[in-house]
Amino acid sequence: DDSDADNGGSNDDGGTTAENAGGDGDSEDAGGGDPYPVGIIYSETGPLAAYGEQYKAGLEAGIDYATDGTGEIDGRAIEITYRDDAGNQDTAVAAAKDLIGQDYKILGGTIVSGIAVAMADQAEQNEILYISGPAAVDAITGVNDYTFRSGRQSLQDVAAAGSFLEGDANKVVVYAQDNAFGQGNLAAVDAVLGANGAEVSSVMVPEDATEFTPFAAQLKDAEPDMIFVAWAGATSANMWQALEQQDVFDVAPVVTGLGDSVTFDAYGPVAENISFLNHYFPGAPDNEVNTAMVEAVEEAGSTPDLFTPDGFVAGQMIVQALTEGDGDVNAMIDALEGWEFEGPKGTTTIRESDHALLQEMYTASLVADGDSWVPELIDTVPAEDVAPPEASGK
Amino acid sequence: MEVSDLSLKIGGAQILEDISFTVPTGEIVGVIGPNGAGKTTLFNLISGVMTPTTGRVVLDGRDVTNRSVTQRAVAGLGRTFQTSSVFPALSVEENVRLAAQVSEGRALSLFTFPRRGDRATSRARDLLGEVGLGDRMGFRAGDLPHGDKRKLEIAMLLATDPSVVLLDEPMAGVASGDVAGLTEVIRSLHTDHGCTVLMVEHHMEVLLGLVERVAVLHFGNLLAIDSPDAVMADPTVQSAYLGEPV
Amino acid sequence: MTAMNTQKADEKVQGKVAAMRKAARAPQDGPGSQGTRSRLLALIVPVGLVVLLACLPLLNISIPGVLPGATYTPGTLHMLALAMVMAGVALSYHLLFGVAGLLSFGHALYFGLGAYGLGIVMEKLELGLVPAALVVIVAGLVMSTILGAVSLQVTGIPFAMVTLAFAQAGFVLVRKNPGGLTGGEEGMRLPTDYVPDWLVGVADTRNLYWVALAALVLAFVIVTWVQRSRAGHVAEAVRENELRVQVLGMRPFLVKLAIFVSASVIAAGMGMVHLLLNSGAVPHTMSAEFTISLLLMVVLGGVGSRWGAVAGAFVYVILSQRLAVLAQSSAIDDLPAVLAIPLSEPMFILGTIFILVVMFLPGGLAALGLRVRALFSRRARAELDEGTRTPGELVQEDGQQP
Amino acid sequence: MSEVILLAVTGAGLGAIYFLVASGLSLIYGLMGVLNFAHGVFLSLGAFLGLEVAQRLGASSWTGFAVSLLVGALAGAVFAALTERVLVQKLYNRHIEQVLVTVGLGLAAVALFDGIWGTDPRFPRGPAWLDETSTIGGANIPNIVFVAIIAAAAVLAAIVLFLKHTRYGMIIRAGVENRSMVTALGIDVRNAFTLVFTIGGAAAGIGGVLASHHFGYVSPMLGQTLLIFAFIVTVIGGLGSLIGAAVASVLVALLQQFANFYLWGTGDFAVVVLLALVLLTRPSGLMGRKA
Amino acid sequence: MTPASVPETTAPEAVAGSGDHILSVRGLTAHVAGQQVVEHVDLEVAATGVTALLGRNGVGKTSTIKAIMGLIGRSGTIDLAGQDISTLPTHKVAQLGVGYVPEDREVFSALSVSENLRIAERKGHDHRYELVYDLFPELKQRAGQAAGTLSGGQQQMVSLARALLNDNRVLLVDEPTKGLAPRLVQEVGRVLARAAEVVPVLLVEQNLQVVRDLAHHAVVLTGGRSVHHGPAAEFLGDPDLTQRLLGVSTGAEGSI
Ligand SMILES: Nc1ncnc2c1ncn2[C@@H]1O[C@H](COP(=O)(O)OP(=O)(O)OP(=O)(O)O)[C@@H](O)[C@H]1O
Ligand SMILES: Nc1ncnc2c1ncn2[C@@H]1O[C@H](COP(=O)(O)OP(=O)(O)OP(=O)(O)O)[C@@H](O)[C@H]1O
Ligand SMILES: [Mg+2]
Ligand SMILES: [Mg+2]
Repeated sequence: DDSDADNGGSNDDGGTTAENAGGDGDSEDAGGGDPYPVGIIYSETGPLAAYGEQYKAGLEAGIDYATDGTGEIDGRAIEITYRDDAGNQDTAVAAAKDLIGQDYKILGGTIVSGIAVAMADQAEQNEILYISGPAAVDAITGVNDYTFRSGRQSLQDVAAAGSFLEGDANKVVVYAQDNAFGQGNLAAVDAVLGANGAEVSSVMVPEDATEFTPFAAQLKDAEPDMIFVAWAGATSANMWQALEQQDVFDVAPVVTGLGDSVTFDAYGPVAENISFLNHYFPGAPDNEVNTAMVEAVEEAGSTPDLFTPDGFVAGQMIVQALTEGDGDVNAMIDALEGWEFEGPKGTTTIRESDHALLQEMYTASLVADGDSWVPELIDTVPAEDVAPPEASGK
Repeated sequence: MEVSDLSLKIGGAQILEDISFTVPTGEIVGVIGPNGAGKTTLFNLISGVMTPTTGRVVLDGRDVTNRSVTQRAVAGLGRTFQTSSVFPALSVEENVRLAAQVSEGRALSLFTFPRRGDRATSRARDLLGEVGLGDRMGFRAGDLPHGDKRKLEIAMLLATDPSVVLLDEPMAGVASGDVAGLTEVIRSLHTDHGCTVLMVEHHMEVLLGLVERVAVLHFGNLLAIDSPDAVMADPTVQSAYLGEPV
Repeated sequence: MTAMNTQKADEKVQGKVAAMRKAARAPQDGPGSQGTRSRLLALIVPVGLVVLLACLPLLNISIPGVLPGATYTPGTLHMLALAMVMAGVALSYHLLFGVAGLLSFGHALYFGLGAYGLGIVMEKLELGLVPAALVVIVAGLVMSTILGAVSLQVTGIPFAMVTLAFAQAGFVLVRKNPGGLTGGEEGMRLPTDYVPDWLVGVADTRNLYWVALAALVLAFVIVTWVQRSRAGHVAEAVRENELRVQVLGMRPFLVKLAIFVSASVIAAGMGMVHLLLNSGAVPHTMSAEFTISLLLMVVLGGVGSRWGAVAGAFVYVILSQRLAVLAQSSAIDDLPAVLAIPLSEPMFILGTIFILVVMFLPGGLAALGLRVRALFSRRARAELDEGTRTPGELVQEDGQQP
Repeated sequence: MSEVILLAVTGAGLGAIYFLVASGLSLIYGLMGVLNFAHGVFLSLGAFLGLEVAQRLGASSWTGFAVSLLVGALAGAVFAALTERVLVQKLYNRHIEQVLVTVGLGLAAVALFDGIWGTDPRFPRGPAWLDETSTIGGANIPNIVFVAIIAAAAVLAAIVLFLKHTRYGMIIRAGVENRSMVTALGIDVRNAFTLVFTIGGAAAGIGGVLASHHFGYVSPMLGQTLLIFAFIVTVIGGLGSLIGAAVASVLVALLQQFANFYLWGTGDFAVVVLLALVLLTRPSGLMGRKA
Repeated sequence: MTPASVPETTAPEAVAGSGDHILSVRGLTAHVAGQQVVEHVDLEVAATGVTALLGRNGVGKTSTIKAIMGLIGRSGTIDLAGQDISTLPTHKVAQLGVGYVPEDREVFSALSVSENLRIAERKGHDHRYELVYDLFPELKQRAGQAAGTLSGGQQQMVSLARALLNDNRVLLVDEPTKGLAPRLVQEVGRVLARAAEVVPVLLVEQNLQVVRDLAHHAVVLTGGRSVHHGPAAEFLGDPDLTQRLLGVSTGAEGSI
């Protein structure tokens, strides 16, 4: 609670922060008590505010955990400035420029893929360290030296789905929205499952369509062995209902990513028929770090959820970078590249070549619990099984 | 100016039927007729605001039937409206200047700026003086009392240097005290500016004092076009239009 | 002449009432408008303002609560540059709406065209910044001429809807990412390879700031120019009474098209600066919401006033950026929910302010400024008396023609 | 074949939803000349309150569903009436300002709903029958489609009857043109105007509840998303023509549906092209009275 | 309230004495767009017959009538048969039986002729359609036509008919003969004369012949003030006075 108040204070008035940062620049050599400024740009408001909240709760817990509750590194506090991007790329860029202008060397955050890409650009142009948040876009893996990620990427999601493919069942149909997210997933399925010999085709639903019944019928007519659904946003409830109404579940197993807990309702009665791949839910991993994280987050008054570990890992990475790199960007990059650590999802590795974050994934199902749904772990997919192919370039 | 066989039908209703007449250059012709006879409609057809079902309109020997309102205006046709039609939010002077810059050419130029001493402006001021609005240049046109709006319309008309003008009830609503003055302005259109004038007017005294010939419209038909005396003597006109002798 | 005499007599009788009436607004630079002193003043104030704005990056001025930091800091410069870009677009919208009375719901199309167009031309044609910008301007000219000629076939609400339709088509298109050109939903990145180094990176924000300032000044000059030209005056007349303009022998269509094209090209130009400033373009810049925010700015500032459009844009940008910061503050969090919920939503506050301005401050900020000046200057008082214009006076209703 | 039937019938259902939103919009625009940008907000409010009530009364019961429709209509009506009384009426005879005020209200109210209900969508549940399908010509048609079509027809009939058989329609049309003359004839025209908004708001509220079932979610943006289609439908249908709006609703929805399915997701594109074409050839819309 | 028969268009002596006024206005001021357009008007409308309100363009005749109707901001007292209506909203004023025929006709152009009449029907009154159709048979023929497409004169008929349809206590009629053909001017004159038999009329009119024929009493405005009251015939018979107040001198024989 009191940490919240702190953040409030630092956001409250840009003027104050600027003075702090100015002071910072002057006395950097003096070392000692000056705090390390870290800027987090994420969705406090806007369509993805709920994810933002999970991320932030995880981040605070992560820093706490990595600094043993002090929030300091060698006596220097980590001072986090939060900025709201409202899910809006221009706002995020403006905030980034403001913070970079105030000599912030570490920026983190964002849930939105488009913003992550823009931020990666800013990081490179201005030579600062950027640790992206839950944004799943594959494109920032290997994009440049300055950009890292604290979450998983689409390729890992899809690879996890591959574990549902049984033996000779090999006709996979991707049912997705025809937008960057859906196309990314289709490409990922093609890259991962296609490479394993599956025949991949797709039913792409126009992004602006509101009536999915005909597409569901089309999906059924494709006679797939497995259906991979990539869908985000408010229309998902309607989409699932359409699949059910057109008897798609009778045709083949349906696999999709399990979202955060508020979306459990969206699946409706069909939830039990869906096979989920999963990035995280509190009961999935079984390790000390996760236990610590869940406790810390609950203590702080929130509930751990899908993107809490992304924040937590970001916290761990920030602390690692600062401890080893002491605010020098190149040193911090060196400190992170190839770093292997215990995160809430078990042993986690930052791949040196392209900064992909190698981590385990899960498969799960939803089971009814009274009026609501709870996820149940089916299996853990080891990190190396879902490691994305190395991105060229960087 | 010449119109021949003008007819207009709207939704089955015959509003004008086979109107033909010629107005020699420089003549003043009055148009009378009961309300709803089609006088305004006739003006709308001549000025291009409406398109006739059949018939032709010839201006200065050129057939303008298929020309737009603007083209006819450029060809020298000016008109006023039955209810005053000015640019209410603009100043009186600007109303006239806009009209004046048309006759000067390059009215729509992006590279010419209205200036204190330019031709259009001084012409606007002269004309406003002429119609008696010399001291109202700065007024918002929309705030003028009714009579002054009518004068403003005439000034705008003059500014475009028309050769043929159509006046739709210029005296309607003008206080009796101002009628004489406005009559003189209209007369000067004819005498000083050499315009051919076609005017609708219910104010018989004014009309008879001005015009050389009178056309009578009745239920969309041209009953007669003749000298005022002859028309006034016509019994049909008497009963359809004038009612009992005034 | 008799008319004069009658008028004189008339005048005596009416003297009383006439004296109560005030003079209408003199034409902008029209005859008999103003003395040399105020004319000089009218020149000094804007020039001074531009010089002051140009010097800001070199000064250390802080306005807590309004600016995010001191004026030399990149964050502040970025916000001010953004405000200037928006002011430029708002000015072009003022030309459309305030001068010509054309209520367009699709102005964003041209802004987006500038932003996306510049990026695409640089990247695909491998052109440098300046030649690419010229190509985009020409494209904007051609496109706005064609689309303008089509949409100007109708007036009033149908015009608003046709322009909306075209802009929506553009919006749908950029989101669909045709040929991988626009980056779809995620937006397009600035191809930095083709942009001079001094315009890339946070350290160079002040250069971008100066570019934005120059663009704004240019937009202001063009808008003033167009508005003061004969065509501009005719446009105002067209707005008042289109048929009357035709009867005078002018083609309203040409004037409206000229205004439409000028406004669109200015918008495209500002769109290009926006691309540089934000190092990218997103579909939002082509959306109906963007056009509506322009409408908001122009109305906030005071319809029909150039300075109003600029002020409206600044207020809008600063409010929308700073209210977001305010929303996060603990001061708001601590309030009871009835207050905290609305106050933590910037758009709620902006929307409410907008409603209040429309209802109670018909002339917008420009009128407010006039009211303040009226406390000191007689001229301003006179101007105020004569009444400010409300948006409704500007747009012809569909059935206006007799 | 069943594919075409499926597309056509679900398209008609979508058209019904469009019409429910557009009917109030068209009424207000046609009678009062106000293009109401806050209309989507009436809809969202109706949907949210309908959802809250249904959840309390048991979402899957028919009573809950019926009451939620009622509450939705009521919420839309009350909010609309207030909007008219407090904002629009104060600006009478100033159409553009009236439009601007509704723009402001639209922005503010969506933000407020964001604050109250959060930005995450919520998922309404109705009686189980609504989620089931009926088979027509081999196509499984979701039952909610039929409910939407019936509701739209009922609303259309009710409004047309109201306008035809009461004095209000006439008073309002006269009042739009010349408000002061109507009062000078001894009529307090304010009530008539408020009534128009109230009816429009009620239709939007019903539309909101049904749309939330049809699309499977409620969010503050739901109304605004539908609003743009309602605009398009209203304008294509023609100024002041409810029948026109109904025809246009179905036309637009079918076009969208078929273009999305057969023409690579160009539904929205096709709709805006249709809008432009209709307006340029018939500025007053398919069935509008001449402006 | 109104006597069955009234001497038609003749002597002004019938109306005098303050008791015989249906409407009396004292110290009326009115504003339009923040400007005072009526400064100080006193006038009385006789309980029977026609009272004329005269003056040149822009002196405030229309504004006076609008102020009585409550269509523009006003102050002063307006007494309608003993009741002060100066603070009532327009529709209340109309409901108390004040009929209004505006200067520019103001028919509802989008409505049909018959709708224009129907909307004027006031609750609790008989609607005198026979009278109206008797006076203006054309309105019956054109019942379905949109009023906006009527000619100027036809619109004037609609406007008058709206006022005559109800059983009013007083009619305010603003320039009813503007733009009418001479025959119709006489027609309207006759209509007003007939109307004045049953209801008192306040008439603004530029056509002095009409005034002469109809009015018993005249009130003259100049510059937003009432400057002359008196019998109409007396006023019109005084060339000096009319020259001074109206800018035109009327000979005793009535030519203008
Ligand atoms: N769109 C229309 N539909 C039907 N009838 C119309 C239309 N336009 C005009 N009319 C009719 O055409 C006739 C001629 O109208 P017009 O306005 O030309 O008359 P006018 O001679 O100018 O009369 P006034 O002296 O009263 O102004 C009228 O009877 C009118 O009702
Ligand atoms: N909307 C307005 N704004 C400003 N001034 C106005 C407005 N309406 C009327 N006036 C002014 O008020 C004064 C009185 O106008 P009013 O219409 O009452 O005159 P009137 O005697 O009826 O004239 P007319 O004979 O021309 O009809 C005029 O000087 C007019 O210019
Ligand atoms: Mg006429
Ligand atoms: Mg008058």
